[in-house]
Amino acid sequence: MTVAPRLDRDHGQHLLHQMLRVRRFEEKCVELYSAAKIRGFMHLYIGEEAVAVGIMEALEPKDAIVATYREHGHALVRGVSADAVMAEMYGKVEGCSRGRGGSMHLFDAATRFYGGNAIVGGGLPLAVGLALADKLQGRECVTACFFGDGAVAEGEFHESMNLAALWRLPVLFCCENNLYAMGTAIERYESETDLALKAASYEMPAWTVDGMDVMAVEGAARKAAAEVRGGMPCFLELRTYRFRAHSMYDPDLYRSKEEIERWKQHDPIAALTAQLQEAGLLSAGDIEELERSVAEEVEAAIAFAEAGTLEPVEDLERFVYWEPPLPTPAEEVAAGGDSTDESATA
Amino acid sequence: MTVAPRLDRDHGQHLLHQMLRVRRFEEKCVELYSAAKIRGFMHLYIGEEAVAVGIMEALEPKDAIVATYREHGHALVRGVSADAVMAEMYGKVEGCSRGRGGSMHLFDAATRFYGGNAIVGGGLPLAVGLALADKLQGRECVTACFFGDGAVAEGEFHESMNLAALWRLPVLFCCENNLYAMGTAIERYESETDLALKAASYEMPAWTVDGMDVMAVEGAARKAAAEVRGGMPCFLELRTYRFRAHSMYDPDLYRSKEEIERWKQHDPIAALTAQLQEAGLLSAGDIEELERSVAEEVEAAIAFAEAGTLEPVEDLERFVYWEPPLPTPAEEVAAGGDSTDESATA
Amino acid sequence: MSASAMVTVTYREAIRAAIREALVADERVFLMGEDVGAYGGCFGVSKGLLDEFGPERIRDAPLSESAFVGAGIGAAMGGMRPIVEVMTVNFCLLALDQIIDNAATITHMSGGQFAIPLVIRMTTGAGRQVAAQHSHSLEGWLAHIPGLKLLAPATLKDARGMLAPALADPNPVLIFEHGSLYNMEGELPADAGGCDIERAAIRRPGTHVTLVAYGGTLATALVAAEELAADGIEAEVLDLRVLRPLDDSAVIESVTRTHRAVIVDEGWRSGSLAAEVSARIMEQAFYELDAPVARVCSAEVPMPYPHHLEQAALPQAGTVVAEVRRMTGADG
Amino acid sequence: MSASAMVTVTYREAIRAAIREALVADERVFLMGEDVGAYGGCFGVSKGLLDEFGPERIRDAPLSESAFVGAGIGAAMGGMRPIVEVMTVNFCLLALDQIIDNAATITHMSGGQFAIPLVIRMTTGAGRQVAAQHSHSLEGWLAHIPGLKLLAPATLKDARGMLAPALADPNPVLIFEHGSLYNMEGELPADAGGCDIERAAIRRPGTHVTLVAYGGTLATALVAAEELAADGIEAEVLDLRVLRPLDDSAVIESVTRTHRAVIVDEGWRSGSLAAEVSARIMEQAFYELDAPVARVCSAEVPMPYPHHLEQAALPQAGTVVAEVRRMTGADG
Ligand SMILES: Cc1ncc(C[n+]2csc(CCOP(=O)(O)OP(=O)(O)O)c2C)c(N)n1
Ligand SMILES: Cc1ncc(C[n+]2csc(CCOP(=O)(O)OP(=O)(O)O)c2C)c(N)n1
Ligand SMILES: [Mg+2]
Ligand SMILES: [Mg+2]
Repeated sequence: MTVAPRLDRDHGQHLLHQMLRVRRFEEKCVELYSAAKIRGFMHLYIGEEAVAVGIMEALEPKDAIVATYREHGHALVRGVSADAVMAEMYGKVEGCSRGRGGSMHLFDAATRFYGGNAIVGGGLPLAVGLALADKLQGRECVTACFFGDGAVAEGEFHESMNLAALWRLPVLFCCENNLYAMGTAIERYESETDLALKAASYEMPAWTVDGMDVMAVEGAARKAAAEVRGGMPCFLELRTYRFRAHSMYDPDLYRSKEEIERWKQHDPIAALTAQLQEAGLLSAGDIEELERSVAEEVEAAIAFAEAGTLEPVEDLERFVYWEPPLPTPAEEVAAGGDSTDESATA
Repeated sequence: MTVAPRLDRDHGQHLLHQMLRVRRFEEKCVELYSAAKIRGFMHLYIGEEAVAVGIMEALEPKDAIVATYREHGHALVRGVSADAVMAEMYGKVEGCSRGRGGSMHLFDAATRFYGGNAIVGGGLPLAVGLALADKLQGRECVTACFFGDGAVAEGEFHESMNLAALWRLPVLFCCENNLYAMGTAIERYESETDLALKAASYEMPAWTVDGMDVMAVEGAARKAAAEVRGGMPCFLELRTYRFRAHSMYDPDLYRSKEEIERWKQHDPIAALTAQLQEAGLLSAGDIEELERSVAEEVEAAIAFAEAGTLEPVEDLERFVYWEPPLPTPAEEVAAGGDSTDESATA
Repeated sequence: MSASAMVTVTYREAIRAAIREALVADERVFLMGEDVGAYGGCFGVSKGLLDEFGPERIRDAPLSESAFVGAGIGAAMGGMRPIVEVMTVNFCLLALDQIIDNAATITHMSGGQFAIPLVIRMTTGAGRQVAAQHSHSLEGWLAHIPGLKLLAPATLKDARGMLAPALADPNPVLIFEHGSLYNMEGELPADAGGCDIERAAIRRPGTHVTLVAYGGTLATALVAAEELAADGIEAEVLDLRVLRPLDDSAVIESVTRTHRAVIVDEGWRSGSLAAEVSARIMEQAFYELDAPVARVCSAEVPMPYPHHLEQAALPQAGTVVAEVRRMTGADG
Repeated sequence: MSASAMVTVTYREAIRAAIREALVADERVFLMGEDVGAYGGCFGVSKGLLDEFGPERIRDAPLSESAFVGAGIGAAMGGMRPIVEVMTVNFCLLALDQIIDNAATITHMSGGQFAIPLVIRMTTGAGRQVAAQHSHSLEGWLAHIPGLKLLAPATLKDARGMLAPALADPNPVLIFEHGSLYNMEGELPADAGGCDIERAAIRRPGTHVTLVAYGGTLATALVAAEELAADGIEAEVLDLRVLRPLDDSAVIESVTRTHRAVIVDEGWRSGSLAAEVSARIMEQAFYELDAPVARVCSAEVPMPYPHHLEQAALPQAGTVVAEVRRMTGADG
C-alpha cells in the first residue's frame, strides 16, 4: 500500500518541516532532560517521525487523536504548540495539560488530542468510544489511535478491534511497529509477527506500510481514512524503528549497534531530503531556512516554558473532579494566535 | 476434520453411556433445583454432551482439564464420581470441592480437574500455566481447556492464545461454540464469526468440528491431542448448541422455539443411538441396560448427597489459606474404590 | 394518574424507570453492556428497553469488560452520556485499569480539560449462593479511588432518583445495585424524580447508638434497630448512600449525639469502608465516644456456596444487636 | 569470604541475590515477566540472570499481564514455584481478576485441594515524577483480599530475606518493592538468608508515640522520629512488613506502651491500610489511647507530574512531626 501522493515542492517541504520540528524538538528535550529541566519518564520518537507526520496529513480538524506516552511528535504535528508541549514537560501551568501530565500525558481539547496514555493498550478502548460518540452523533469524523507493536499482545487490543469492527466505528488503528516493546523483540513476544493477519481475524481491512517513508504513510493514511469515513475501521501496520533507547532510563543493551545503524540508513528525514533534492524541490537555502525556523520555534518554546509558572501547592487537589469552565491553557494559547494550528492539520 | 475412529460395539456403547450419564444427571439436577436442593447459578450442558465426551476420549489420566461454570459433564466424564459432583451441588463436605464451590466450581485433584471457573475467559491463563508447568517439568501432558464462544471476545483469550503459541505449550483449546453468550448471538458480538481464523492469527493449528457428532469430536480431539503432545498447541471450534436456557434464571426469550427445535434434530445422543442401531451395534436391551445403570448411578449420587454432611459453621474460615495435607474428599472417595475413574479416562 | 399519585414499584422497576426517563430526556444517553438488550439485562432491569429505543441506544456488548467500559469513557469524552452496565461488580475486575487509570484520572491528568460524564452501573453483593467468584462486595473497596464518585442506592427512592443527577454530573459515577434488593417493593410518587447524590440520610432516628450502613446492609441495620428498640435501645440508622466522597459530617454529627457507633458493611472486614468510617470517627469524634466504634463486616473468606456458610459469612442483624448490647452494657 | 563477613549491597542487589539463590536451590523456580530477561528488568533487578539461567527460567513475557499472571497461578498449581514480576503495581490493574478470583480463591473454592505456591513481585510507589498512571501505591488497598499474603520489604534484610519463605509458602504471596529503595545501600552478612514473613518489626524503640509505617514510608517515619527526638519526644517506629495478614498484635502492643499512634502510609487516605490500622487500634486499644490515632497519607489526587506537587501529595516527615507535636501538646 504505497499510493504516493503527488510530491510537489510545497507539500514536500511541508512534510520535511513537520518531521524536522519533531526531531529538533526532541533533540533539545534530551539536553533539557540532562539539565534536569524535564523529569520522569520520557520516550523519544526520533526515527519514527514519518509515521505521525504522514498520518496527520490525512486527518482534519474535526478528527480525534489518541496516542501513547511516546507522543511528543503526534502532539506537535497535530497542532498543539511547541510552547504548550514544552511547558508541559517543564510541569508548568502553561503546559497543554497544565503541567499535571508531563511528557507522557499531553492533552489538548482544542485539537481533539485525547492524550497521552501511559498504559500500554489503554488508549484503544478510549478511541473506540470516541468513534462511537462521533457515529452516534452523526459526525463524519475519524479517530486515529496510535499504539505500539507491544500493545498488540494486550487483551485490550483484541477487545477494541472486535468492538470497532463489529459496530463499524470510524477508528483508524495506527500500529507503530518499531519491532520492540521496551527490550523485547517482537518475535520474542508475538507468535505471529505479521500484524495485518491479526486485523483480518476481525474482518478489518489492514495494510502494512513502510513507516520510514513519509509519502507512503501519507498515501496509506489517506486511503484508509477515506474507508474509515465511509464507515469501516482500518488497521495500518507502520513498520518503523526507534533510533534512541526506549526511555531515558534504558541502557539499550538488547539490540546490536549494527542493527541500529542499519535502520539509521532509512532515516525518514534524510530519505525525504534526498528525494526532494533529487527532484530539485529543495535547495540548500531551503534546508537552512527550514532548520532556522524550527530552531527558532524550539528556542521560543524553551523560553516560554522557562518563563512559565508553577501551580501553587494550595491547588494540589484541583481537577480531581471537573471544575466549571475556565479558559484552558490550550485555549489561552490559541486565543494568543498560535499559527501552527492550521498548517499541521492542513 | 472428521477422521472418525472405528465404531465398534464396545466403544460406541461406551460413548453413548458417557453422554447418557451427563444427560440424565443434569435432568435430575433440574428437578433437584426446583426442589431447592441445589441453589445458586446452575448451567446445563444438555445438548452439548458430545463435546466433553469426545474430547475426553483423547485424554489420558496424566492430562489436565480446565473448564467453565458449565462443567458437570466434563467432571463426570473425566471421572469425578457422580456422588462427589452431586454432593458438591448439595453443598456437602463430601462434594468434590468439599461443598465450598457448588455447581460452578467443581475441582478434583485426583483427576487433574482444575475447575470450574465462573469468570468467562478466566480459565484460559490457568490452562496456559498448567501446560507450562508440564513442559518445564518434561511431562508429555495435554491441558484441555474448555471455554465458550463468548470467551473468545475477552482479552484473556487473545493473550492466552498468544502465550501458548509463542511458547509452544501443550494446550488443547476447546471452544464450545453454542452460538450464544447468554442471550447474545455470536454474530451480534463477534465481527468475525469464523473462530478458526482467530487461531490462525496466532499461527496456531485450528479445526472446526461438528460438536453434535461425538465420533467426529473424538477424531478431531485425537488428532489435535497428538499434535499437542508433539509440542504444538491446537484450537478446536466445536459447533454445538445448548437445548436449555443459559442458566436456571434465564427465560430464554432471545431465540426462537423453531431454532431450538431445529437443533434438537441433531441431538448427539439420538444421533449416536440411531447410528449404532443402524449398524446393528445397539439393541433395545442394550439401551434399557444403559439407561438402567445410569439411573442407578444418579439415584445413588442423590442418596449419597442427601446423606452427606454440612460443614460446621465454626469451620467457615478454613481453606482461605492452604492447610497441610488431610485426605481430600476426592481421595477419600477414591480410597473407597470409585470405579468410574478408569472407565472415564480410558 | 395525577402527578402526586403513588405507584407500587420494585427496586428493579424504579431503576428501569430512571433509565427510561434518561433515554427519553436526552438523546446523548445510551445504555451499553452485556445482555442489556435482547436478554433484557442479567437481572431484568432493562427489559423492554431494546424494543422501545432500538439497538443503537440499548447496545449489547461483547464479553469485553475492559473495552466497553473504556469505550464508555471515550464516548463520554466525545459528548455522549453513556450508562455502562457491568453485569456484576465481579466482572469490573477486568475493567479496573480503564476505571482507575482513565475514568478517574483523565480529568486531572489533562489539567481539567476533559469532563467524563459517565455512569457505570453494577450489581453487587452476595446472598444468592453463587459462590466465591460471583459474590463480591467491592464498592467500599473501590471508594479508595479519587476521581470517582460512588453511589449505593438502598431504597426505592434512591434507585429511582440517583441516575439523573449521576448523569448530570461531569464526573464518572459508579452506581452499585445490591442484588438482594431488586425485588424489594414499595410505593413511590408517580412523578418521583432525581434526588441528591451528596448526603447520607438518617433512615431511623435514635439516641443511643449510630448504626452506619449502606446498600445491602441497610435492611440488616434496620432489623437490628427494631430488635434493639424492644430492649429500649434506640439506634439511629444512617444510610451512607454516597460512598465517595463520603459524607462524614453526617456520621460525625450522629455519633456526637449517640456517642456510640457500629458500622455494618458487607465488604471483607480488613480494609473495608467500615475501617475508613471508623478511622474518621477516631479522628473527628474521639472525645465524643463512650465506647470504641465496632464493625460488623463479612468474614474474611471467599464466599462459600452452602447456604449456612454464606449466611455465617455475611453481616447479620443478630451480630449487630450483640455488638450494641456489648457496648451499651446491656448484654448482661 | 567467610560466612559471617559483611558485604555492601543495594536493595536491588539484595533482591537479585535472593532470586538467584532461589533459582539455584530449586529447579521448580523460574522468573517470568515483561523485560525480565534481555532487558534485565525494568529496574535492573534481574540483570545477568538470563545469561546464567537461560530463557526457560528467565522468561520474558509479552505485554499480557492477565495471561502471564494467570499462567503463573496455573504453573504453581502444576508443581512449579513461579516468581512472576509485574513490572509495576500500576499494571496489576490488568491482572486483578486473575489475582483475586483465581490466586486468592482457588484454594478455598476447591475445598483446600490446591495450594498456590506463587510469588508475585511488583515495584510500587511514587516519587519519580512519572505522573498519575505510573505512581500508584496500591499494596495497602490489595491487602483487602483474603487468600493473599502481602509483604513490603523496607530494609535490605527484608529485600534479601523475604523471597525464600514466600516461595516456601503454599499460598500466593505478593511482594511490593518500593521504587525509591532500589538504590538504598548498606551492609548485609554474606550468608544472609530467609527471614520471617509473619511479624511486624520495631525499627526504633520509643515511648511517647508509635509511628506505624511500611515500605516506602519507613524512611519517612525514621526521619520524623529523629526530628522528634531533638525535641525530647521518643517515637517508636513500627515497620508493618507484612500487610496481610496484619500483625496487629505488634501494633497494639506498641500503642499500649506509647498511648499514641500516627500511621504513615503512601496510599490515598480514604480506604487506606492506615484506616484499617486505625480501626484495629480503635477496637483493641481504645482505652489505652491518650489521643486519637492520626494518619499521614497521600493526598487524594492522581499523582501530578511536577516535583513540587508530587512532594506535596506524598506523606512527608514534616507532617508526621507536626501531627505528633499536635497530639503530644508539644506544638505550642
Ligand atoms: C500495561 C502496561 N504494561 C507495561 C508497561 C511498561 N511499558 C511501557 S512502554 C512498554 C513497551 C511498549 O512497547 P510498544 O507498545 O511496542 O511501544 P513502543 O514503546 O515501542 O513505542 C512497556 C512494557 C506499561 N506502560 N503498561
Ligand atoms: C468476565 C465475565 N463477564 C460476564 C459474565 C456473565 N456470564 C456468565 S456466562 C456468560 C455467557 C458466556 O457465554 P459463552 O462463553 O459462549 O459460554 P456458554 O455459557 O455459552 O457455554 C456471561 C455473560 C461472567 N461470568 N464473566
Ligand atoms: Mg514498539
Ligand atoms: Mg456460548
